[in-house]
Amino acid sequence: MTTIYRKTKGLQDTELHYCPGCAHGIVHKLIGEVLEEMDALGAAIGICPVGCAVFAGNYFSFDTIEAAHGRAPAVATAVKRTHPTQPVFTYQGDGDLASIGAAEIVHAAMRGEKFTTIFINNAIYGMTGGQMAPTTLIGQKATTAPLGRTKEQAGMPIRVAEMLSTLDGCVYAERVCVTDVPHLNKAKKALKKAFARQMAGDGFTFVEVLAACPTNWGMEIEEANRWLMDNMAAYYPLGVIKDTEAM
Amino acid sequence: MTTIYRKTKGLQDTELHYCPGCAHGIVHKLIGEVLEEMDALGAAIGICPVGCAVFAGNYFSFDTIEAAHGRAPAVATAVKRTHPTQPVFTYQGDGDLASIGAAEIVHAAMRGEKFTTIFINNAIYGMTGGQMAPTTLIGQKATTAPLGRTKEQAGMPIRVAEMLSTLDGCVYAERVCVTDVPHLNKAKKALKKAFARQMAGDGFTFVEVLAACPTNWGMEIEEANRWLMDNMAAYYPLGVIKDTEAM
Amino acid sequence: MKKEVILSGFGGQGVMSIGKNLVEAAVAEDLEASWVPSYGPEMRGGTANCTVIISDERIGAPLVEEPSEVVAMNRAALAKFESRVAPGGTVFVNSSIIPDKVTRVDVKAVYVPCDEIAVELGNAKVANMVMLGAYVAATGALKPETIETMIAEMFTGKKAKLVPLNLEALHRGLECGKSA
Amino acid sequence: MKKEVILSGFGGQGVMSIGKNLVEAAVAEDLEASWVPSYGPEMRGGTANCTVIISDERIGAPLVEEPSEVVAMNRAALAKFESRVAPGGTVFVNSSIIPDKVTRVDVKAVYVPCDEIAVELGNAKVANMVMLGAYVAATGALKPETIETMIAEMFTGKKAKLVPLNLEALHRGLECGKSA
Amino acid sequence: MAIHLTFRQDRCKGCGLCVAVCPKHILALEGGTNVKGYHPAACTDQAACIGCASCAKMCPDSIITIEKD
Amino acid sequence: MAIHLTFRQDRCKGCGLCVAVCPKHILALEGGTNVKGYHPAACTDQAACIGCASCAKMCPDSIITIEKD
Amino acid sequence: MKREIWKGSEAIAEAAIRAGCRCFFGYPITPQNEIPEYMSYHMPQSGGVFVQAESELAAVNMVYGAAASGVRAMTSSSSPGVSLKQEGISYMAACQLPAVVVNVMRGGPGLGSIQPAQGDYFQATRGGGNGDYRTVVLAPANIQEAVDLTQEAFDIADQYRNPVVLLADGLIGQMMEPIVWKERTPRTLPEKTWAACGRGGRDHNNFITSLLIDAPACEAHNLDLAKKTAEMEKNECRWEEILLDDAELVIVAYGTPSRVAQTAAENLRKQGIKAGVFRPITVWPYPYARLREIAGLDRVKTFLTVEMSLGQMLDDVNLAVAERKPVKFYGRCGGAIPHVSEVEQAAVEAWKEVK
Amino acid sequence: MKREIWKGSEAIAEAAIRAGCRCFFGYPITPQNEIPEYMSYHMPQSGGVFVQAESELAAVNMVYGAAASGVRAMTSSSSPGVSLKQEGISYMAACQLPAVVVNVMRGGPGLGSIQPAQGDYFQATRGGGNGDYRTVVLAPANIQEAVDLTQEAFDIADQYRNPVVLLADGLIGQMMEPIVWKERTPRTLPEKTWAACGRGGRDHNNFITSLLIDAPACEAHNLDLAKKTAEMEKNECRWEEILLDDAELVIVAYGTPSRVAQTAAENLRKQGIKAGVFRPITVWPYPYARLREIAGLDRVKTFLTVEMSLGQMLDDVNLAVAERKPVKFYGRCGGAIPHVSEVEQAAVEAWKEVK
Ligand SMILES: Cc1ncc(C[n+]2csc(CCOP(=O)(O)OP(=O)(O)O)c2C)c(N)n1
Ligand SMILES: Cc1ncc(C[n+]2csc(CCOP(=O)(O)OP(=O)(O)O)c2C)c(N)n1
Ligand code: SF4
Ligand code: SF4
Ligand code: SF4
Ligand code: SF4
Repeated sequence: MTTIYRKTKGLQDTELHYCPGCAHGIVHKLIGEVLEEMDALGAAIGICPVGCAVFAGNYFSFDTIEAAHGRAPAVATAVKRTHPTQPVFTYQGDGDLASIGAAEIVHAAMRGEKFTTIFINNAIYGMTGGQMAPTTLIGQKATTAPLGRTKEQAGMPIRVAEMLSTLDGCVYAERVCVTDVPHLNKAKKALKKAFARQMAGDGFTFVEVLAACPTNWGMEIEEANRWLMDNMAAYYPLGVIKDTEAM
Repeated sequence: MTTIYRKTKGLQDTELHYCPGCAHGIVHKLIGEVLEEMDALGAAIGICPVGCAVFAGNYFSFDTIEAAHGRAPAVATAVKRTHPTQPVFTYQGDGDLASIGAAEIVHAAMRGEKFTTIFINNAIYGMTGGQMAPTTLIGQKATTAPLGRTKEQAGMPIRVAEMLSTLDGCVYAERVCVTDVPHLNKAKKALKKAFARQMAGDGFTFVEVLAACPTNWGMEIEEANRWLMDNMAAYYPLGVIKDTEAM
Repeated sequence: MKKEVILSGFGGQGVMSIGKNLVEAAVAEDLEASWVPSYGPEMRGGTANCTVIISDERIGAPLVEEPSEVVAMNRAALAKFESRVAPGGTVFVNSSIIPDKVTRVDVKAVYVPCDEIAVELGNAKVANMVMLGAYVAATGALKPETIETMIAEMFTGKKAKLVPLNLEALHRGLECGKSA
Repeated sequence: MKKEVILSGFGGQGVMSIGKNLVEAAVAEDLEASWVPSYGPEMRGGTANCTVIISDERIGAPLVEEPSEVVAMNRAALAKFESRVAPGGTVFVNSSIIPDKVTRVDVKAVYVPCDEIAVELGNAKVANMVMLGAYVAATGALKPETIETMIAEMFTGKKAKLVPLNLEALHRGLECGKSA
Repeated sequence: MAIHLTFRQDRCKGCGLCVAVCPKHILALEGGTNVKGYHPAACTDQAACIGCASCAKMCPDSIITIEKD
Repeated sequence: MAIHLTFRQDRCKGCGLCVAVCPKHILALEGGTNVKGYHPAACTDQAACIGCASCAKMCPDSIITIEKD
Repeated sequence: MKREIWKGSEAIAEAAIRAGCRCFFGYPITPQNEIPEYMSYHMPQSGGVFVQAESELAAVNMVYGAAASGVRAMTSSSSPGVSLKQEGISYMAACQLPAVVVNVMRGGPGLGSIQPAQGDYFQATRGGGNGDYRTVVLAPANIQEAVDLTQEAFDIADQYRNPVVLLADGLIGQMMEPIVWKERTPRTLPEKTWAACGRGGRDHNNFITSLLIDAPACEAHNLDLAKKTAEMEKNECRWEEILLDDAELVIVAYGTPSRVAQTAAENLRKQGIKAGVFRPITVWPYPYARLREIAGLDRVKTFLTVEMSLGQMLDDVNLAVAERKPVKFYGRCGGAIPHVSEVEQAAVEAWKEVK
Repeated sequence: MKREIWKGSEAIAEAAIRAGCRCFFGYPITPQNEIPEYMSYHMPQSGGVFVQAESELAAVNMVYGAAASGVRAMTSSSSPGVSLKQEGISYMAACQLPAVVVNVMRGGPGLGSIQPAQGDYFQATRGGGNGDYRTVVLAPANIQEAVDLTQEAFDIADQYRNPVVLLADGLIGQMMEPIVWKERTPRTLPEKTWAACGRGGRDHNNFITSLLIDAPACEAHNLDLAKKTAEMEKNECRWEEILLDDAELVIVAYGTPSRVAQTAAENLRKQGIKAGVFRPITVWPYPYARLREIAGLDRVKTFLTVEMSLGQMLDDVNLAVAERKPVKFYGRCGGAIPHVSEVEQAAVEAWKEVK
């Protein structure tokens, strides 16, 4: 018997607490697979966010650090600079990265910190129960935007990958999703590339994953994935946003 | 006798504490002149930063609020939203705006807050004595970059106007300087336009002023202005960065 | 008079809401009342419970160690709270989905086939109303009329058509409670 | 032995640095010493002063209300600190740029034309060294040799050529101090 | 060359993502519920499986193992 | 039509910006120092002034007033 | 007056709006999300401003801005989020800006748990920010009081030009109880002539700042603030005495534990122990004087402090009692709530030692 | 051993490097800029990491990251900046991460002044962050001690896996004094087997976190931390007694005021008042036991607490003295430093009341 597919060694044998169909689980395993394939599970250090992925360290099989809300890039900066040969990444939601942690991500990118940020953009605050995120779409409802976000009240949603791409220290930024297998394969490739460029010491690398949060969007899973492709991917274009030489 | 030029009524009759030749004084008076010409000295509310301009409220003749370091955009957000018909602006240095206050400026721009930010980029921390700023140029010395900034250690300097221009809420961004009269005239025009668009309710407006800090650059005043044009203006191009319709 | 109830069940079973109904009815009867929720860490699914106190005096501790009654809407709830009921107290069991029996002999057990009745009435969602009725009848803590008035006021506008269904469920529950 | 000196002048006059020299020399002579700076709020220009204590015992308060000596390198310094000197203490006045005289009669005044001497020696910057010499000689707080050795060690490499100039300035100051 | 699909059903959350991506449409959620209260996924026709691993790749809870002899 | 330049010299910091921008080169820093210890700026040839206000606009301390009769 | 049932967090939000709060700035955090959520709908409805801030830091500085320009403003958060507001609170105190900050406390330290706790007592009462300043800290023990104190908070803030903290444990935020919306007689408050709201015809500009670069000026300012602190201490101290008239054992507790203590005291009396409860309503200013008085009474034999922390208010109880009588402590922490029986037992043990 | 002259801030920086600090993260603020400036050159020179962080928040979280991955790390700031680090300190305490945080205090509240002060005592000793936690707080009174305590701080941090605060008033940061670089005998320290530095061959992954979502787990964790707190209280308490053997009037002061107090005590003795100084070196753990003992001595008649604040350590003195003897207070604030004569006068007045 040969194995075609088994759970990656990058994950422990623990149950995930995520909601049914939540993209966090999928992205977790892609990271695990990429690091496993790089033979880096012994060296990797992951920085988890405050958000639904706050317990990621209970799932990943490598060492992990839970950062204060939004500060993962600062934590990763220190970890990578003191462990320059090891792969380091932050895993952050849109509240964590794009709202409270906006300064930290901008500065890590500016400094060209040699770690990878995996940005789970689900256009909502998952863990706290569906409040508006900086990436919530216009018209999308949230518990703090009960009538739907308006640009007059909260402005247009922020395109983080595009914004960070204005910084020279950010050498690679791609936006992906994991709603089906072809997209998932692309996502994995993007993660692989980000880690490879990190290890080459090129600079800051960034993979934004458009993700569904069926629970807080109040949708069935398939409906959520469709909504994602129709609405999120329309505003947040998928694909490579930036890919330049080492800074 | 008719007056060709007198001190603007936008400034009080107090001495400025700035160093000889410092651009802060010039920009202060341009703001005063613009508001005076708009007949807005009774309505205007200015938000000062922590930095050399921390005492700006002692110089401006209109009402002012000193914000905590970096938080002027948050302060201005509240002031403008609770006083929507009055002109509101923040006046911030590069440490204040681009470093500690990076999240606040990004989010005010994202939300399209209807105030104007005047960003004094002198590529150094003035008040605290010459530490490196996010805008310090590569090779430029600072007390915390004693051998000059390197991109390996601190990354490439951040171009704030360009970064904020990726946000739809930011409708107008221009970079100016005040090293001579033609540039100063342009700077004043930019300020005028920013305030006008603010009052039209278009969105967030941003004027970046490249400024010399002879004291902390360790240069004579003329030399400093030359260095600014040769080096800063080369990396931070002067001119309109963004000018779009209301968001 | 003092009733200290713990109501417990799956997230969607409406235990929190009948807890609130009890408080509302108590207030309508000019009693003191308090409602304290307790959620598990899960976002979706998981168990939830609330503690309701109804009293004619100022309420001190809003949580209780030995409730006078426990309302168990699912198996986990019964397993967790049966042991906590005060001796002489009552355990209400949603017998439609809980196969177990109350094992303690120093408490009274009231079995209410909430889900069956609700399905019978055509809407599984009113299972909790059945239980509410049973509780009110069995304990005599509140007047059935108070609950009836409350239900009538609860559903207005488009939802007004839900009033009869809920009243029906309540009454079926009241019967179960009375006969208990 | 305990000396408590306040040295004061314009930002660029080198008062902070001769203050440090005093501390260094004291340490070389195995004494206790402390140096406390005080800057005005201005970034450039403005006045600065420092408090130096030299003692053969553990130093308590590092700031003093009544210094045993005041060194005034400019007019503002004299105006501000003359009144503070302890009775019987000494005021050192840079007479090159301070036209005023010490008005108190209960203190000794030592007038040192620091800038004139420095200019005479070809470098206005060593005015502070002249004052240092005068202070050492007039108070006897430290041995001139200690300062000399210190100067020799202070300027090394490319700057070694500054040693004779500084020594010269020190000696001219020592003379002023002795004759005082 | 037979493909063996194993579902660790006690961990399945019944999200249906595997069902949706299977090109052969041979996966389905079962009628019954598992310990967690979900309808777990299962393969209705192992023989038709082509071993593309789409299902396993999509599964957020990594509960599907695919082997062949 | 004579131009009158007034310098509030006690507030001058001698930065020389006015001197640098004067198209007629008629401004200069004086030899003496003001109360603040700076060499204040002054006009060496009022008659030659064309009233362009360049100096006044540049002055960071807003100490120059320009009038004409 | 009609009794209505309200959830603590929402009642606090509604009370603020009714007290004339014109703007709310907050960032989500459990267990107080109902406050920003309620505000996001109802504040604009009532003509006010709601902004979901990018962070707690931004939120508190928005409040600073609104307050500086003369507008009643509020922010709310829970423990870790309130830590981030400390600089801002210190600034508001320094600039004498009236504002209300709500902390619905959860287990700590760090992220801790999301269950109710009282571990931020020191932070709230001693000032987690820099420098010498104090804020009035109101600690409700039921929803009616949460409502009343929230409204009162705005008046106190305006009267003294000082931030006021509403310190609620998570249970107060999450539970429901009946309340009545009372007719309030608002205090007569000074006009906000100091506000930076546009100079208009004023003869001077208003400049709100806390930088006093000269030490003497900064010291003088501190002494002014201290005068105000003394005023607040004199006028704003509140507490409740429950079953205390003949008590020989005094349980000191605030917030939820005071309710547990009340039930415990009732039970203890049935066992023959004359127990009573001293409940501070303001934990700053702390009712030292009255507690000291009680400690001096002959009949009072011992004290038991009960907290949902490992003993923070304990310092204040000790400061008041000053070793006149024994002071025992019983605490739960990290999100656990003391049970009545535990408090009873701790009281019985304390009692045994003195009887 | 050679005596060298060092400025306080630079001495602290150099001491940290010599104590094996491998990385420094800081953000400029007066009056401690010499620390990051010194580090920016010397830390890389010695093979370590220096990053000027984008803010104090980022800086403290960088320290958190370095510490979590097993590396000795430090940050420094001054009062307003330290307020911004409170969340981070609470997280480090919660995650049991060893690190050193330096606060060179300036006048407050808010921006305050840039002159020396001690207004952050409550923040440092009670925890300005959320939840139940404590950090050892070392308060040097001269540059030699600043050096020694900085080095010690790293060992204490590692031994207890807890952040340690070096609390220096601005004067200690700015002044120069001779010091010697002593041969240190470092403590025997536990290995950092808990660090998240790459799993390597370890049989489990290390996961550094402070979220314990279940209240019982969170409470258990708090009780573990409390055990450690008790250990630190037992082992790490330090103080100095100056002229105290026969003292009848005891001045309690730490940092710069303790030096002023020493000179004042010497002068008072010349006037016939037997004054002495009790100087806490650790302000947490506070030397309560010894101070209580002193308060109990018959010969000791009265206490005078002197601070560069409006009275914060005063709480601790009162807790220890517990009204056994009068406790008077003299404070300057906002950047002002008490003069010897003022302290003398305050002491004389205190003395008059008891004699
Ligand atoms: C300082 C601080 N502020 C707020 C919170 C509360 N909080 C927890 S998770 C979260 C946001 C979660 O949203 P996101 O980052 O988008 O991640 P998701 O849960 O959607 O994966 C917030 C605001 C906190 N823990 N700490
Ligand atoms: C929270 C906080 N951190 C740091 C400081 C110290 N500080 C004062 S001004 C300043 C930076 C000044 O630089 P910049 O913003 O560029 O303005 P400039 O002085 O150059 O005009 C800093 C770091 C502070 N006051 N508060
Ligand atoms: S709340 Fe949303 S993001 Fe969080 S686990 Fe559930 S589906 Fe995923
Ligand atoms: S330090 Fe620089 S920015 Fe500050 S006043 Fe002087 S020249 Fe201007
Ligand atoms: S491996 Fe492919 S064909 Fe087989 S069940 Fe999974 S998705 Fe379907
Ligand atoms: S520009 Fe103004 S301050 Fe500068 S030299 Fe001219 S007059 Fe003086």
